[in-house]
Amino acid sequence: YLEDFKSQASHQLLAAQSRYITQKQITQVLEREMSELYSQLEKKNLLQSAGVVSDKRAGGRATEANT
Amino acid sequence: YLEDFKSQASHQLLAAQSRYITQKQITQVLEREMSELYSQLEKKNLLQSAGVVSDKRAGGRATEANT
Amino acid sequence: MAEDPQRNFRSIYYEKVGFRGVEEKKSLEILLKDDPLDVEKLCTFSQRFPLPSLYRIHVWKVLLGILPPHAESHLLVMKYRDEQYHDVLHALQVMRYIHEDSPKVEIFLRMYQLETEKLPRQTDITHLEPEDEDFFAIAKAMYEMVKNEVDSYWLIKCFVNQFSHKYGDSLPHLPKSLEYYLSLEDSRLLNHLKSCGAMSKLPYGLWFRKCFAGCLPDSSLQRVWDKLISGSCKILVFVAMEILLSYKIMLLGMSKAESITQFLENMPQENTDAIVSKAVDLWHKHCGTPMHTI
Repeated sequence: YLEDFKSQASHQLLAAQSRYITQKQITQVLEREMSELYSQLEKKNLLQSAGVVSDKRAGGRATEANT
Repeated sequence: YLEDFKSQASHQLLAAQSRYITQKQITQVLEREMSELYSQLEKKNLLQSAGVVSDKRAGGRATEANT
Repeated sequence: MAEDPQRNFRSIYYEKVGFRGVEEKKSLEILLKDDPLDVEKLCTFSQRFPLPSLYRIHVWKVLLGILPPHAESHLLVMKYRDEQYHDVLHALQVMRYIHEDSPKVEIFLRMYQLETEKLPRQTDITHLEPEDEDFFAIAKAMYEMVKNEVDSYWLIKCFVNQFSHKYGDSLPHLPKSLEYYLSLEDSRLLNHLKSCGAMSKLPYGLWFRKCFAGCLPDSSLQRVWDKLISGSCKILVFVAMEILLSYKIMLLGMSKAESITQFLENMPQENTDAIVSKAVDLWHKHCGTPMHTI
């Protein structure tokens, strides 16, 4: 009976672990995307403050299209 | 003895669950912040393509300062 | 500082950590050898005696449920705790809530906010709530005592959680309770404090919401938190009262509520160990020596 219970408990723990790992993978994807977004935003901020956007409008668009 | 084992298993499970729940909370915050960033980025794109940045450089800067 | 010789005599007993201290340490060591640990007995022990500093953090972790009672699970559970800590830390870095130079207490606050679903938007994190200040004070004191950041964070989180869940409702009643016990111990001092309008202006936030963090030095603070963590928030009332009693002569000489508050907020850092010892005596005197968890 104890053996039975032990196997049940270890299954539950494994299930909890796998749920955690899945969720962590989601987080990792989101985190990667987030860093990407930040670097895009920074590029734009840089372009704006340097006034590059107004001088090279076409270039600015191209950058946009690439991202 | 069985009771003892049950208590041990349930403590382990609780700790595993807490780790999972936190991951879920992380995902939620990431999603929230990400949509915020996307909308900022869109605003910038809009400004750029409308040529507002090149025409009203000062206005563009003010927006930047707010973000 | 003016000392009342009679009250001083009582606490000399505690200040000498001689034979008694050794006996206590031994009996705690026996309790800590139990597997699984008897959390109830550990609670009773910390209610009655100060924890030896060697075992304090370990016992706190058990009492706050960070470590489970079974020794066999400690490694696994601490691995989970460690991962959970680093998961939150990393996410906050990516979202730029914190950076490498952020002060530890700020990192701990953001982590705690994320885990309690109270994290503000990144765009308005400059705004701090009054309860955040309480959190900072507790977090700073805990981190200084514990040093290890994973342990610190878990202890802060569970301490703050336990405090608000368990004692949140009794918190507003503590000033009244202080007034009641002070009327029993020293009605003259109480009347003086009342007559200059100081009773409503005592530093209750520092005493009861920050749990004396930033008021007492760590070595004394730990002994108050031993009682708090093991289940009594009444101890806060007695420490506050003992502070008033210890500075009685000085307080009787002040007639402005503002000066009294100011003095108490920046209380001298000497003799605080004696103050805590006497406060524990008073607490046992009025509430009984705990045989079981309260």
